[in-house]
Amino acid sequence: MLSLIVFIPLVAALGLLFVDRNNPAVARAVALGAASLSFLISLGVLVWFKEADPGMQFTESFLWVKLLNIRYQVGVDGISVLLLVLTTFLSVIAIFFSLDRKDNLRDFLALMLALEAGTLGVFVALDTILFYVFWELMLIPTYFLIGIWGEGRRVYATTKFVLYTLVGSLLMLVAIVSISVAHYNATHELTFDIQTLVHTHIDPVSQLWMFLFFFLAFAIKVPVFPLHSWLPHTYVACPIPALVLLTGAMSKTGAYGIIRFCLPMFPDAVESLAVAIGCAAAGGIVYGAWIAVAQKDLKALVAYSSISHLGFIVLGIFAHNGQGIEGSVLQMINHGIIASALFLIVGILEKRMGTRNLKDFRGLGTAMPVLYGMFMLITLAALGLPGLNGFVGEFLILMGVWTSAMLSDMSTIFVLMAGLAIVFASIYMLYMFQGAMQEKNDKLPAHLTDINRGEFGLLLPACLLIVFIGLYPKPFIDRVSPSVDRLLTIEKTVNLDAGHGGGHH
Amino acid sequence: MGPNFVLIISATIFCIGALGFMIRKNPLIMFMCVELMLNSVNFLLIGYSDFLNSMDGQIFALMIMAVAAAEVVVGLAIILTIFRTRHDLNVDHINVLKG
Amino acid sequence: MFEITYDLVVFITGLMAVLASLGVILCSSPIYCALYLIGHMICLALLFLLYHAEFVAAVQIIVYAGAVMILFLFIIALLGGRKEIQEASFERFMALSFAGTLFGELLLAATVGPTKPIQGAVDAQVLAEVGSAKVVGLELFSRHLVPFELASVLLLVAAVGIICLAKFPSAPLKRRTR
Amino acid sequence: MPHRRAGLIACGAVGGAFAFSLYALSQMMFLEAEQRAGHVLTLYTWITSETFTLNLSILIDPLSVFMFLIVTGVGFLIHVYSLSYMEGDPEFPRFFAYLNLFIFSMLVLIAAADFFFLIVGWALVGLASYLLIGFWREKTSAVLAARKAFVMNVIGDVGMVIAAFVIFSHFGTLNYLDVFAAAKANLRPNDDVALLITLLLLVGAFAKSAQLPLHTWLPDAMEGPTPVSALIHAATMVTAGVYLVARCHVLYELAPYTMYFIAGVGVITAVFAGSMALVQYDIKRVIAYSTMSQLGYMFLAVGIGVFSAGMFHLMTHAFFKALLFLSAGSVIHALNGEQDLRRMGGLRKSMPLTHLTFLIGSLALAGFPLTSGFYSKEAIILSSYHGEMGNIFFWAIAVLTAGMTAFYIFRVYFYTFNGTLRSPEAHPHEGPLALTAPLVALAGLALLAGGLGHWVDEFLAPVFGAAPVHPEDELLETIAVTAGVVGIAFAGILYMTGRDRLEFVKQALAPIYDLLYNKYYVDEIYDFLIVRPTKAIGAFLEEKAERQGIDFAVDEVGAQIHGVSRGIGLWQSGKVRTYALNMVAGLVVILLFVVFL
Repeated sequence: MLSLIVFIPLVAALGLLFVDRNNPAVARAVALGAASLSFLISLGVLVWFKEADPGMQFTESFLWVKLLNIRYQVGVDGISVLLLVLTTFLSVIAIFFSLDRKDNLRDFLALMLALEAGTLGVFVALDTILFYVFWELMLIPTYFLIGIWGEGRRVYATTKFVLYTLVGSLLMLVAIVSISVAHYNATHELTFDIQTLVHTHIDPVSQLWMFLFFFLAFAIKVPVFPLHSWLPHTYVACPIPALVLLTGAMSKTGAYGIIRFCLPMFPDAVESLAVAIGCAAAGGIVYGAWIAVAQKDLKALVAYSSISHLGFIVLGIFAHNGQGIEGSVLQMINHGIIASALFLIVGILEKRMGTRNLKDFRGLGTAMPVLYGMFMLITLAALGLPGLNGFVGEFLILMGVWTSAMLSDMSTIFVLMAGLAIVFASIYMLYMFQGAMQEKNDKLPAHLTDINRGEFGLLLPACLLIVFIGLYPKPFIDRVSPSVDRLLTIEKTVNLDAGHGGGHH
Repeated sequence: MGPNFVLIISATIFCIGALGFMIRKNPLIMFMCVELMLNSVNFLLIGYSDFLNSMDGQIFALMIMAVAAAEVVVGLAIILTIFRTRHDLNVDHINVLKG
Repeated sequence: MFEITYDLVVFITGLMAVLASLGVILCSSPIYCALYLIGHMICLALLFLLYHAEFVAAVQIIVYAGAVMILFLFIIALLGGRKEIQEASFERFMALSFAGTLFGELLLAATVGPTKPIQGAVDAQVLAEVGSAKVVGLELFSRHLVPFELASVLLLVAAVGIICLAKFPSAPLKRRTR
Repeated sequence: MPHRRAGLIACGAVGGAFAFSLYALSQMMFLEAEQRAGHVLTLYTWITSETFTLNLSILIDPLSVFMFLIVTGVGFLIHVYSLSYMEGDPEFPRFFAYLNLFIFSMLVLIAAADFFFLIVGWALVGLASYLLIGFWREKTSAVLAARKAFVMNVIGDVGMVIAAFVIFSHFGTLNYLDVFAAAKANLRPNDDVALLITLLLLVGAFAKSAQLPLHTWLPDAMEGPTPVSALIHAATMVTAGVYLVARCHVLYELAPYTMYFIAGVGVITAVFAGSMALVQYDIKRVIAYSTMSQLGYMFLAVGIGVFSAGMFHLMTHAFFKALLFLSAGSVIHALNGEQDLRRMGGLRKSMPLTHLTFLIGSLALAGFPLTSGFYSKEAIILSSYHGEMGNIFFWAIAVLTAGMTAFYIFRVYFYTFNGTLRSPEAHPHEGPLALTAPLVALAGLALLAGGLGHWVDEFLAPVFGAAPVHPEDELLETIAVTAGVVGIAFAGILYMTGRDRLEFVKQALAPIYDLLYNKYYVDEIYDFLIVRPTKAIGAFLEEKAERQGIDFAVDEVGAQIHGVSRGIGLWQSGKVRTYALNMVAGLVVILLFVVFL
């Protein structure tokens, strides 16, 4: 089932290459069909997901490379199932939004589907090598999407993005191999299975550098301040549909990787570095927000606000308790919905007005009342208004940070910094919303029309989810929390073993 | 004279050839230096073929001569072509491959 | 007595070869270089003879000192033997030092390192009886047949290559600009 | 949706809420005092996470019912008023949608049974306030005012959220009743935790109730439609801070230092805002400053521990301030949107009913004997001296403020209704029934609600404990009343008669006048101290830290690698001789290995 979800887009992406380039109708049908099918199956996974079960579900496993015992192994638990559905959902939306592109639509859609497949693969892979393969698979389509269809300094941006990511992922490959070697040295059994490797005891020094290698890859992907400098360039250059996937789904793979690898595998390193990473995350929260206040380009503004919001997610993860991690997972979903919706709106406005500069907007609300309402709702969610989804995640994260044992000394400061960033968020989000939609403008183009039915349909699910998660987050948290609890207890047993003098299981 | 003589003479000529290749700018002379180096090796092969009572050295020398002949012929043709197009025989001026 | 005379002849010939090679790299005029090279070739041919490789010596004279060097002289005559100005430069210094180091290393390798004896396939008696050219022929057409044929193919390719180079005029190369 | 139907639905909804509040009140009246203490109704589980469970639940106790009645009652009257006031606005339905959102949010705030939903309601009323201030979204000043209000309120929200964290980490729950019980059992007076919690909660309370130093948004909030000012920025939302302190009185009683702080800030805000109101010319701004000033009184009341007096003043203030705003709105409506006092005058004849209601409201605000304001304000002023925590300074400033209050409101009154109309093109007239009926109802309440004082004390006793006995001190009472009367008299002397006396006073007090007229330059100071540095740092971070710092450093890594490659590329000289040199060098190195190793 999970394989279907992952490989339908991939096969469709390959299949698209055999479609006639001059026949966009077929390309549209294939891409949309594949994405929708994948989305429906993932909904099925969500429905049949047993929420009380903390372990992996829907697992599939068979041998891939016999010599090294690399397995094709997939499965989802509470942490990844929501992200899986989020990704398929955003893919459908992104592909919908890209349907009216004129320039080489077929290849664009093929790359989008490949990107979707890579992201989905990352979320379901249970084998480190498989994970790595999907991790790199995400990179290639992104490179072309930005490099070919981007705008502005697209080559610069995409080169920077790829180099950054490659630095991280190559180090991660080293760590992936070395952790399996460590396991082999202990048990004389070569495996790349994540669930087995989680139990391996590693001595603290090795933990430290392996953790750093893993973390670097994930931190670049998220990105964590100060490794974020690819993000503004990339986001500004990226075409909007790809950006929806990039910000909504791909940036979550980094945070997901931290939860899946760094926390359970390297508990000692996490403990010793949590405060430092917390500082970076909290610094990024304030830094991104503060720079966002000064932005005039809508895309750049949302990009910097993303840095700020993603900092929340990382901070919550390293709070290292139930509330923090659950809040982070929920906030990943929230940010995926909110940021992609914001980018869609930016795309809609750009399509209508031909510019993204806040100075050129003003008073659009009169001409576009429907967009006005949706934009406002999404803005409010983004600045964390209670009753909408952004607040739930932020509240849980900050509560986790406040009560965190691991960040004990610094937690107060972190929370205060986050509070400052929330105030800034209200400032820049209102700048954006009010600057674009309110006040009076006599120079509005005469033909300016409100969003059409299709665009309304794209934004509506996001709006509904924003309200629903805000009012009733329990079903989401209930799916996440058993897995998070298990994650935290796994660590405790490993710690116990380390106390006994190590060895393996 | 024994192996040492052969070795020393051969090494000397080889080094002189290499040196010449490095310090001369005329491609023709550089080719001559290549011939010097090839010949030094030939001499070594011949000498050792005598010391060790083996025909293999002589056979190798013959092969080298064949290769050298082919090389000289092609090389000279190339030099000629270059001269035809550039009217200049200073190798330092031929640096199209500059990185 | 014969031994000493023989050694003396070998020594003097070798010395002349070295001197001739020095002449090759030191003369500024290509025509002198070519002449020195011919002298060097002849010295080497003598040395080959002295080391009982009559056939190779003959080939050396015919092919090298004869054909190849004549080719050289033709080309020099064709292109005009311009003198080359020799000046001291950093590159030249580097070349000298590298060549010197190389020479030192080679000497060390020659004198210090042990040389492992190889058992020859042809013993001295056969050699003395049959004569060198015949043995070479036998060897060449029996054990080394494939390399021999390959060498002939190589020569053929070279011939074809020259025709290609000479026949079709090429456009002047444009210098790459950056 | 047709305007009429939208308005009726909105009014009907609020009216229904009011009816249910009355029902709750009647139910509660039948209960014995001991049983009124509080009922928690759980609606659904909102979240469960590790050690942390949150239920969406509501708390029904006398305090919340009391607030329900005020919010829905006043809200209903103002809804009815708005039907007429907003008629003809193209976005009539949107207005009522926002207004009902506000009522809902306010009720969430009041009904919440734990701090989390208090915060939810708290932020939602901030949102509603933001939406309604910026209702006329084409007006730049309204947009800016809305943003200012929202950001200030977010600052308060953050304070409250952090307070909630402290409460949770210390008590392990966010539920009011559990927290209060645990606090009573475990905390000593002036415990650090109690101080911390109460001060953090105060950040929210001060931001919402426009107390110093978070007050600048309230005057600007008058950019919204007048019914909004009446409902949100006078009667209900801005009193949420007082409600919060009253609701958490258990915690505050454990932190007497904070109480002193509240009382001090309250009384300073009262005099500070009152003084600014003396010289403003915008009719709504004067009333807005008066609101700040009266909120200061309420904080003074809760700060010195007379919670029920504070709640009583909250109620009477809701009546007479809503009345004042609505009357002012009626005037503005009649003058086609004119808000400047200097262009009004002589409306007594053309608008007799409005004149009467405004006069009643002014008298109540000035604390004229037998009006509702008299009773509630007297209770506070007396307690500020006689109460447990009272002292002479609180009392003196309170009395001074009372005098100012009387002066400025009657200044407005005389400006508006006396003399002759100073904008000749206007033709003022009384509004329709929907406009006047709420005025009459509120006027009646403002006049008569004073008699409810004892009932309020008794009704809220299960929450606050038995109210302290009202001190009897005729001397102080007389002084306070006199202060009010003197204020009215001064206003009469300056504004009823000739202009020359006024000009003389203005000249004599010019520096103070300028200071007051420019609102103590607080906006400018904030702009200079906070807004501009923030923007400058933002720009600085973008330019220096981002472009020239991190991004530059990253690019420089690439550039350096590129440079090194260039350097290595020079090796690739294209010269055959150099290549030969390199080959020989390589040979040398290889031989080095062969020979020596």
